[in-house]
Amino acid sequence: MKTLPAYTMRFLLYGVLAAPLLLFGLYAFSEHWFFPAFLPKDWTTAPFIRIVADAQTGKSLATSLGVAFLSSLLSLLVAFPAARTLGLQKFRGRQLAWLIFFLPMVVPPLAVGMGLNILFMRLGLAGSLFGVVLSHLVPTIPYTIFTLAGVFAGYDKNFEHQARVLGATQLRVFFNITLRLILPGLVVAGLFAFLISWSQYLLTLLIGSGQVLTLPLLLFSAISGGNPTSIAALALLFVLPPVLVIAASARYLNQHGNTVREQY
Amino acid sequence: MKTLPAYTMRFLLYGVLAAPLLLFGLYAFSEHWFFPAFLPKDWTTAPFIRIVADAQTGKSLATSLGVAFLSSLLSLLVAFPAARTLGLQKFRGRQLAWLIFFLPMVVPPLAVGMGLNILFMRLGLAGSLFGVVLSHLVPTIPYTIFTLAGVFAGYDKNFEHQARVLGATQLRVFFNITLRLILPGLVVAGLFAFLISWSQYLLTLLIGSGQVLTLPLLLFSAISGGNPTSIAALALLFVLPPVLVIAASARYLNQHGNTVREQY
Amino acid sequence: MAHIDLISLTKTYPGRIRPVLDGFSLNIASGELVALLGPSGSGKSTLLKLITGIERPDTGDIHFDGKSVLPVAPNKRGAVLMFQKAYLFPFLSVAENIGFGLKVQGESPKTIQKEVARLLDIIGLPGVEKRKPSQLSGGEQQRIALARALIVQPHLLLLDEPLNSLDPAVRMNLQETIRRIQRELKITTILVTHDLSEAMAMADRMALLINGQVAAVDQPMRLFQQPPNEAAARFVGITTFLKGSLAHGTLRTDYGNLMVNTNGHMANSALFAIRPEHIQVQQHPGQNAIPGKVVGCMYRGEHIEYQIAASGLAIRARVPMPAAMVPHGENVFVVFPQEYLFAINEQSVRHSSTT
Amino acid sequence: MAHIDLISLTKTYPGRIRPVLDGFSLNIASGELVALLGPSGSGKSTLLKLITGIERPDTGDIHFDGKSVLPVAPNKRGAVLMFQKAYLFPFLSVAENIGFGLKVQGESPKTIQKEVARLLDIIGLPGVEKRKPSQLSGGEQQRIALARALIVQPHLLLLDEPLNSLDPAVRMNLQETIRRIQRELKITTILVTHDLSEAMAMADRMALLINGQVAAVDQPMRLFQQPPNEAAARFVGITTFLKGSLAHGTLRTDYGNLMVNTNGHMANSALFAIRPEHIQVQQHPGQNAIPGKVVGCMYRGEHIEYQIAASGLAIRARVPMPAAMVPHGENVFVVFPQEYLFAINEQSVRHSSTT
Repeated sequence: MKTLPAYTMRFLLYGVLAAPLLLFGLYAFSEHWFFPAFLPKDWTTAPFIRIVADAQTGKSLATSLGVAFLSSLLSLLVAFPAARTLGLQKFRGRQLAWLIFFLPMVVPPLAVGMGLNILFMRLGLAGSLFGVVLSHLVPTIPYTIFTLAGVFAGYDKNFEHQARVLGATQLRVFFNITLRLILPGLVVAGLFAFLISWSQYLLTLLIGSGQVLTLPLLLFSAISGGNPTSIAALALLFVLPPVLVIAASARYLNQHGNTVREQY
Repeated sequence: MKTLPAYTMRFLLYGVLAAPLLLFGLYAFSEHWFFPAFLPKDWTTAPFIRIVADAQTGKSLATSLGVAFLSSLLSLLVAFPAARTLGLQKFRGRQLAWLIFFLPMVVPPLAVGMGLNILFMRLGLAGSLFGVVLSHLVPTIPYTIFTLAGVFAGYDKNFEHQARVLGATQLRVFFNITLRLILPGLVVAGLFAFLISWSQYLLTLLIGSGQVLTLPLLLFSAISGGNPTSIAALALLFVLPPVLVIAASARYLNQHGNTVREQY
Repeated sequence: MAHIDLISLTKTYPGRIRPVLDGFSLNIASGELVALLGPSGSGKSTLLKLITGIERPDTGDIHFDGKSVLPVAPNKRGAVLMFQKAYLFPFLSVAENIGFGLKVQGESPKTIQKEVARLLDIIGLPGVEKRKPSQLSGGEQQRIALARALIVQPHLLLLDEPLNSLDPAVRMNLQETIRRIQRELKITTILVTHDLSEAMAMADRMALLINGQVAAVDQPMRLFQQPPNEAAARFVGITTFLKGSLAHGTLRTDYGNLMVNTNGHMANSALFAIRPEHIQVQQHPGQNAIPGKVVGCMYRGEHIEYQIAASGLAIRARVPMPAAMVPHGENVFVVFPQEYLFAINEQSVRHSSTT
Repeated sequence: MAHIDLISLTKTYPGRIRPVLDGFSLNIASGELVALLGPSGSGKSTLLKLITGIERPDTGDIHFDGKSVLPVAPNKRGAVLMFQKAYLFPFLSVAENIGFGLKVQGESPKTIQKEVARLLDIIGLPGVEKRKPSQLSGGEQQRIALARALIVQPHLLLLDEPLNSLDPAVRMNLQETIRRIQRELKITTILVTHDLSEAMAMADRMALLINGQVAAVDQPMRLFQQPPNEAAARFVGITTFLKGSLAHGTLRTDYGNLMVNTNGHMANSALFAIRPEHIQVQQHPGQNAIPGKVVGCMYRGEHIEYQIAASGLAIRARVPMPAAMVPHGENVFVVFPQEYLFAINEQSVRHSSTT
């Protein structure tokens, strides 16, 4: 049964997702659009195609996607055991553990970046793609831990216990039962990690030392340049993947989230 | 009964809190400290005092504190009803609502900043302290909603029901029962909002238009300047309030968090 | 303290089709304790919310002492609650918890202190004023919750399965305590429970709530022994129903003829019922006995429970100990003593309120 | 399928002082159903985890058919579980759930399909193969969970309060179904429950677990009628204990002299007990009768429960209906019939295993 709030929420979600696309789209496909004109006057796709076809743009898009993908993957790998412990086991000091995992979320990124910069320079990781990926883990891991711990808090180990006594090996239990049960949670956590890494600017700048060029860096320098059309074109390129990823995840969760949650 | 994990966690917490203080402290109170020396050679407090005593530093400290405080307060006010609805009521579309509240956490801050900049220029809020506070709400509100919704998910309205039938007015129930029961949650949510606002750089820069100078902005320009001692002194000043706020909150939660949680 | 009239209450939650309450009517005399029984989801908790005023009925009215309380705010109605959980405010001491109702009414600290001490005496826990709720046992917490409810001298006390989470011994003890205090203070009380034994032990009258309506209301003993309809009968543990046509004190059924007491005029087609503990199981035929086969035989301590299949009828009989266990498949005779067979309505009665 | 020996099992969780299990010993014959009863926190669930191998005992051993299974991994032990919740895998169909155990053992799809159909027949739910667990009722889900456990032909079936969340009618039905299947397939079974009635109805023997030890183990009827010690007696609902000195078949107590059956040699100081339903309440004195005053009288349907105070003794008597309610404060005589008084140990027995 659909209710009014559900419709309102759905409407809002698509609105929020579509708005930046529309705004940047209008800018990207126009030559002149200034206040107070309601819509742009001249329409053209030329500048958009020129910017997207640019080799630097393509390379930075690939770099951004690669960094975000690797960061999400590593985040999930690190967060999984931590979140399982936090969510399932009731030990004293859980609260402190929470605070510690939260610290990187709230400690100034500037301080984190500076500290990592010093460390990575000594380790020879500064300026490398891998160094940038590692630095992105600082903000992404807390999110993934937080999301997965929430999933594990509602998780019941007895599903695993059942599978185990019925004859499944530990490996089989992990892949056939555990992973399968928390898949929706993994999708959400991975989504967050991807989005956070995707929009990271400061850490990429500080750790990448100009060697690793991602879309946000390109966009930022375009903003400094001041050409609204190329800003908008890059912004559109920048906003499109997150929108697609969010929409796909929302679709997945609507289909598969419920069947699992019913059991809890 | 204290257990080993509790001690380990406590040790880690204080370690994480103390490390940046120590690092920046070493830099701040030294003239020359370069790799590979293990400790600085010359100790002096002169540059630190010079920087801290500077009028611009003092003013930006006050601005930072004011912005962070106001942002947290407004966040809590907005998040409270939203979190109560999300945490207590089981309507269809809750999942979508969650996604929407999460979007600002993950949508690129650059995109948010640019959009707000256009909007606030038209509203005459660009360059104003209030405009900066409002822009900080974009990243702080999702955190506060998320934290408070978790609190409300374990909250039992029957406490209010009891107080009400015993003769308390709705206002009295709200202040004497509801607020009192979720105070630990409010403290945590406020803490997060404060820390996020405190370390905000991009939004302050874009919306403040150079009129509103907070500590992160000052620190960033010092980093561009390149003098390690003044960077370290500002960083120390920048890291100290969050550390104090976190330590105070952890202390409060250890004392008061449990008495309330026992009831659930 | 007050007599309560619940008049044709109807409530449907938004987005749901079936009403939770569907013309619920019940009158409760001043000082009476009425137990409200029903399966889960039968609207018991909703009814309490309507009475306290936390929710409003769609239609119908609620009278305290003959006056509608629908316009009265929850904090002015004087209908207090006690839940399965004590809901003591964790940040207040025991004394502050009990005194809460007086404090919000602006009573002086001295009066409150005196009243708190008096109520601690009544509930049998003197001297715990300064403790925190978390320092008390579950049973003690419930006693404090009772004291907190009683201190405001309520018109109506609503008990929503108040003892469900307690151990059997503590539970029995509190059943007696609550009943004693309720009688002494003459507080009109509604007890919501799904424990038949508890309802029978505590209530002046029991009301059976099925599908949002009162299916039966009567004194516990009469409802237990001779429920008026099938729904009520099933609820008090009766599973054997005998249908047939009635003629001259004989019920002609598919399983045989049974002699019954008709108690006046009866319809041609009649439904009779019998409590499981009144059914006898024996090896030889006899009066009012029908043949059957044992399909289940379980030892239950004070009695043995037989499941017997008799020409399509599934009979559950409870034979008090000492008795022999009968092996599965054994042929036996089931006796329905005439004095224990009673006639019931097949349909539950709509609006069976007693005025 | 196998006989099980649990030998002096001890388990203490890290950071806790009191052991959960403290020298627990119990032998279960092949095909036997032993019910394990105990208050919450008595270590029942821990014991099951030790048996399945999810946790290891600190000391002690577990033998299946005389061989220690401690070195055997949980998936090779053949001890399967059924919980209060069905824990059906929500992403698998009913058939896939039931067949899970065979699939992980590498059986062919054809064999699995045949076995699934066979087990669905046994549990009485043929044809539901393609449904999802969420489309089944609570009772049906538990049946599927049982089928899933039985398909691997386990050495030992562990039932951890499997019926607690079900309605009384469904529950009784499943009690009978499980008992029937267990008997037919001759599966050695441990049933953990805190429902005395369920344990008595289903078990060949009942073991009482108190403070991590077996306080008593016996056939249900004997444990219910004549528990060996006070802890066991309290657990089966006995609250009346008579202490005195024994001489020539007479128990001299503070309340008077009672004639008892001594059944051989007895210590000078003796403790006797009596079930509440064996105590009689009457208006006039008599043999083995002591005077008392009614302090509580509650109607409970099939019986009336009296609370009687007799010179410091709090007696709870259950008089079967029909019986009259006796007003509070009335002086009565409490009769302890000689044939129902039995001697018990004051201490619970350590390691009361039966070999």
